[in-house]
Amino acid sequence: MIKHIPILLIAIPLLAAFMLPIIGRIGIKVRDLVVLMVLLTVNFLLFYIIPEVALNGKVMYYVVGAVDPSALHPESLGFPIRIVLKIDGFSLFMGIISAVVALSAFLYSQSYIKNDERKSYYQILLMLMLVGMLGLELTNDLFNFFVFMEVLSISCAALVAYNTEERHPPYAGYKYMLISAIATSFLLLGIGFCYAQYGSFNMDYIHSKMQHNLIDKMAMIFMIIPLAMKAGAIPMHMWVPDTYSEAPAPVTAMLVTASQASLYALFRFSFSLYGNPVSSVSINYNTLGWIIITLGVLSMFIGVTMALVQHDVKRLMAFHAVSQTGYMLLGVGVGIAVYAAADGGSSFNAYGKVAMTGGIFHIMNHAFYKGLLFLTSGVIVRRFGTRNLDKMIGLAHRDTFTAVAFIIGAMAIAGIPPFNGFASKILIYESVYKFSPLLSVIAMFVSVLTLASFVKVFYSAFLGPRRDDLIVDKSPLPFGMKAGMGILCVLVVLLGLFPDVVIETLVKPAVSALVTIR
Amino acid sequence: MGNYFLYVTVVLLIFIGVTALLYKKNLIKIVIALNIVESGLNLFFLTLAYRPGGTAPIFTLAPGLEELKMVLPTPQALILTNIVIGFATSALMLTLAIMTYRNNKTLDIQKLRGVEDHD
Amino acid sequence: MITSAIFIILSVVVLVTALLSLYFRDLLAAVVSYSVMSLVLTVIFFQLDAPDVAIAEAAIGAALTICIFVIAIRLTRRREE
Amino acid sequence: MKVGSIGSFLSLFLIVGFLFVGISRLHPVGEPLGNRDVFKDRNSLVTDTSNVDTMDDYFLRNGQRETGSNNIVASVVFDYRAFDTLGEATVLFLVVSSISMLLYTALKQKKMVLELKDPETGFPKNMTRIVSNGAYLMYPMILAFGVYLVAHGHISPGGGFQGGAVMASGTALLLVSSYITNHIKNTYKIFSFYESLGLTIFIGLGFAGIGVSFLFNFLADFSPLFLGRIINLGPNPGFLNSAGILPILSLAIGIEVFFGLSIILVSLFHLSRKEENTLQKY
Repeated sequence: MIKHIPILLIAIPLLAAFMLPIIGRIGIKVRDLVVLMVLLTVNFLLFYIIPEVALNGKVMYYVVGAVDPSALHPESLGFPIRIVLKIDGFSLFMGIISAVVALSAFLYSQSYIKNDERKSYYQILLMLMLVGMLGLELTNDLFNFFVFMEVLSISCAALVAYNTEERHPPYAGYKYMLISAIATSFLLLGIGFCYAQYGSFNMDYIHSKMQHNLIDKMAMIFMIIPLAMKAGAIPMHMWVPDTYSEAPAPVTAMLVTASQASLYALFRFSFSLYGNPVSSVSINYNTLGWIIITLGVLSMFIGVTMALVQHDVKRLMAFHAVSQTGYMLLGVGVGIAVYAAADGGSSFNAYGKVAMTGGIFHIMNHAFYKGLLFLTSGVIVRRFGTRNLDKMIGLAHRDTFTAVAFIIGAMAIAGIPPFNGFASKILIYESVYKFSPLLSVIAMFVSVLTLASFVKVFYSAFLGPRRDDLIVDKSPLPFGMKAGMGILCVLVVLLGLFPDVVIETLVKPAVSALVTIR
Repeated sequence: MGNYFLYVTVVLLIFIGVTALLYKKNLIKIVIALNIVESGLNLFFLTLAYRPGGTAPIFTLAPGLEELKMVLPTPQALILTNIVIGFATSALMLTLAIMTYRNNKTLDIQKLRGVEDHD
Repeated sequence: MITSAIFIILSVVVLVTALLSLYFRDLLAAVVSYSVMSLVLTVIFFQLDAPDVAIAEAAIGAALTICIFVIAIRLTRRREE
Repeated sequence: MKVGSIGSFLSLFLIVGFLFVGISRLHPVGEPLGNRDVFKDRNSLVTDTSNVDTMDDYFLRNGQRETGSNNIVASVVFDYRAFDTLGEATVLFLVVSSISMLLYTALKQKKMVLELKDPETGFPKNMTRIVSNGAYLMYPMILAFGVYLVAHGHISPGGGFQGGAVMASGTALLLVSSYITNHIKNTYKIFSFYESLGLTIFIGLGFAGIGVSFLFNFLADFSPLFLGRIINLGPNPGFLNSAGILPILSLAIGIEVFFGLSIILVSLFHLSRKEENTLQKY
C-alpha cells in the first residue's frame, strides 16, 4: 500500500469533498467528523513517509493509471506518457506545512464560522484548497500543475468572499480571482511553449532535454513572473493587503500557505526545470540570483515600511506577509547567485547552501507564525467588532490565551531567540553576511522594524485598562479556536527550541532535492 | 509572415485581451477580456497540434492506414479541460461582480478604489 | 491554399469581433459580439481537425457563457460607465 | 497612478514583443514534432514503440489497442490523462459549491413567490405560446443529442464534457423560455445530489483500479461481453461495448457537467428573477 501514498494524499480529500453534500444531509456531527478524519489521515500519511523520503533520500514516483505505477515510462520508451506524481524532500516539506496549517485552520473555523448551511460549502472549499496545494506540490507534470493551480485559486477566491453581505469581501475575491486568472493564463502560455519544444509535459523529461534556447528562456519568464505575482513579491503585491484583510481569519492563515505554495513552484521551476549549472549553455545564474535578491530586499523593505503606518490590524499583518516573503527570496536568491559560480561550488558549499537552508526553513516558520498571528487577529477583530487599532484597548485582561499566543507569534516574526523565526533568520543573516554584508544589515534592520510594529499592535490591542464597554463579543473563547491556535503555538515553540532536528529531517532533504545536480 | 498567420492571430488576440485587461474599468468588461485571452490560448494549443491535410484523431470513418495523417491528440484533450476551466472561472468572477454591485452599487474599478480605505 | 485563405478570413473575423466586443460601451452588444467570436472560433477549430474541441466550444463558449453574461448584465447595469 | 500606467504600458509592450519573438522561433504551423509515418506496419499486436519519439505519436499509435477506443482524444482525456480530467471536474464542482455559497444569503433573504404560469391561459408569462411550446418540444431532443454525445464519446467526436454542456444548454433554453420550476429548493437538492453522484462514480472507479494503480483501465480486457470488446485496429466502425471504463467515466463526467452547469444557471437565473420581482414591487 505504501506505493499508493502519493495518490491517496490527493484522492482521499477529493473523495470526501465530493461526498460531503451527501454526507451533510446525514448530520452535522458526522460531516465534521469526516472532515476531521480526512485531515488527520492526510497528516498521518505525510508524517508516515518522512523516514522513507526525507531520511533515506528516496524519491517516490507514482504514474497514475499505469500497469506498474512505479515504472516511469513503458519499457523501450525513453519518455513518460502518463501523469507522474513525484514526492521528494521539498514536496514533502511543503506538503507537511499545508496539511498542518489546514488542520489548525479547520479546528479554528469549527468555532469561528457560524454553523449554518453555508458551512458545509465552506468545509468543501477548505478541503479542496488543501487538495489544490498538495496537488501542485506533488505533481511532476506541467499541465497537471496548471489544473491544481486553478483549483487552488478558485477555492481561495471563493473563501475570501465568504462574508458576502459586507461591502468589501466580494470585490476582494474578484481581485484575487482576476490576479490568479491572469497568472494562470500566462503560466499556460509558458507551458505551451515548453510543449512545442519538447512534446511532453513531464518536468524531469523536459529538464533532461533542456536546450536553454530563446524560447525556453521566454517560457521561463512566462512561468516565473506569474508565480512571483501569486506569491506576492513586491512589484505585484497590490492584491495582498486587500485579500488578506477581507478574508475570514482561518482562510487568511490558509492563504499565507497558498502563497508559499506559489513560492514553492517558483523555486521548483527555477531549479528542477531549468537548473543545470554544469552545462555551458545554461541561464546566467548570477543574474537570476541578483534579480531574486533585489525582489526580496525590496519586498522586505517596502512591506515593512508600509506596515508601520497601518492602523488596520489585518492590513498590517498582510504587509508583514509581503515583508517576510522577502526573507525567503533573499535566502534562496543568495543560494542561486552562487549556485553556478566559477569557483567550482566552494562558495556554494561554504554559505550558499546555508542561505538556501535558511530561506526554505523560513517558509515553514513563516507559514506557522503568520498563520498563528492571523488566527489571533480573528479573535481580536471579533472581540472589538472593528479592525482599527485606535479603537482597541486592554484585551489582555479578558483573553490571556490569545495574548500569550500573540506574544509568541510576534516574537517569532521579529526573530527573538527562543522562537522559530530566530532559527531561520540567524541562518539567513550569517550566510548572507558572507555574501554581502549590506544585505545582511538590511535584513536585520527590517527585523527591528517588524518588532516595532508588532509592539505597536500589542500595546494598542492588549495593554491598557480593562474596557468591557468596547468589547462587542463577550462569549468565552471556544475550544476549537483555542485548539487551532494551540497547535500552531506549540509548533512555533518547538521549532524554535529544536531547530536542528527539523533542519536535519526536513529542510536539508528539501535543499538537496533542489540542488541534486551539483 | 506566410505560414505564421495563425500564430499572429493568437498573439493579436492575447494582445487585445491584455490591453483591455489593463485599461478597461468595468468589471464585466474585464471578464470578457479574460475570455478573449483564453480563446487565444486555446487557438495557440490547437495550432501547435495542426497538420495540414490530416484528419481528426478518430479512427471511426478515417481513411485507410496508408495515407493516414492525424493531428496531435494531446493539445485537444488539454483544450477541452481549459475550456471548462475558463467557463468556471468566468462564472465565479461574474458572481463576484454581481455581489460587488449589490453591495457597492457600482461596477467601476475607479469608484471601487475607495473601498479599501475604511476602518 | 484554399485552407490558408479560409484561415486568414476567419482569423480576421475573429480579431474584428474581439475588438468590437471590447469597443462597445453597451455590455449586451459586447457580449453578443463575443458570442460571434466564439462561434467563428468554433469553425476555425473544426478546420484545425478538432471536432471534439469544436463541440465543446460551441456548447460552452457560444451558448452557456453568453447565458451567464446576460444574466449578470441583467443583475447589474447595461451601460459601461 | 502615473507609475501604474507606465508600468502597464511597459509590461504590455514586453509581453507582445516576447510573443512575437517566440512565434518566430517556434516550429512552423503544420509541422509539429513527431513522425508523420506513425501508422506504418501498424497491425503488429505487440507493443510497438519503434518509430515513436514523442508522447503524441505514442498515443496515436498505441492508443487504440491499449484502451480500445477509436477516439484518441477520448482515450487521452479519460485514460492517459484522466487525472487532469479529475482535476477539471473538481474545478467545476468547486465553482458550483462557491456559487451556491456566495448566493446562499442573497437567495434566502426574502420569500419569493414565482408566478410563472399565467392563471388564465396556463402558459408561462412573458413569452409567447410559440416560444414556450417550441422550447418545451426542443428540450427532449437536446437531451437526446447530449446523451448521444456522452454515450458515443469513445467512438465519435464527443464525450462527457461536450454532452453535458449540450444538455445544460437545454436547461438554459428552458430557463429563458420561463419553464422554471417552482420548487427551486427541491430542484437544487436533486441537482446537487446527482452532481455529487457523478463525481463519486468517477473517483470510485479510480479507487476500484487501485489494486494496480489509481484510475487504471481494469475493464479494458476484462471480458468481451462487458465493455471489453476487442476491436480491429485501424479504421473501423466502432462498438459501444469497447474501451473498458472509458464510457463509464465519460458518463460520470457527463452527469457531473450537466447537473453542475445546471445548478450554476438555475441559481443565477433565480437570483435575477428575484431581483425583478423586488423591483416591480417597489
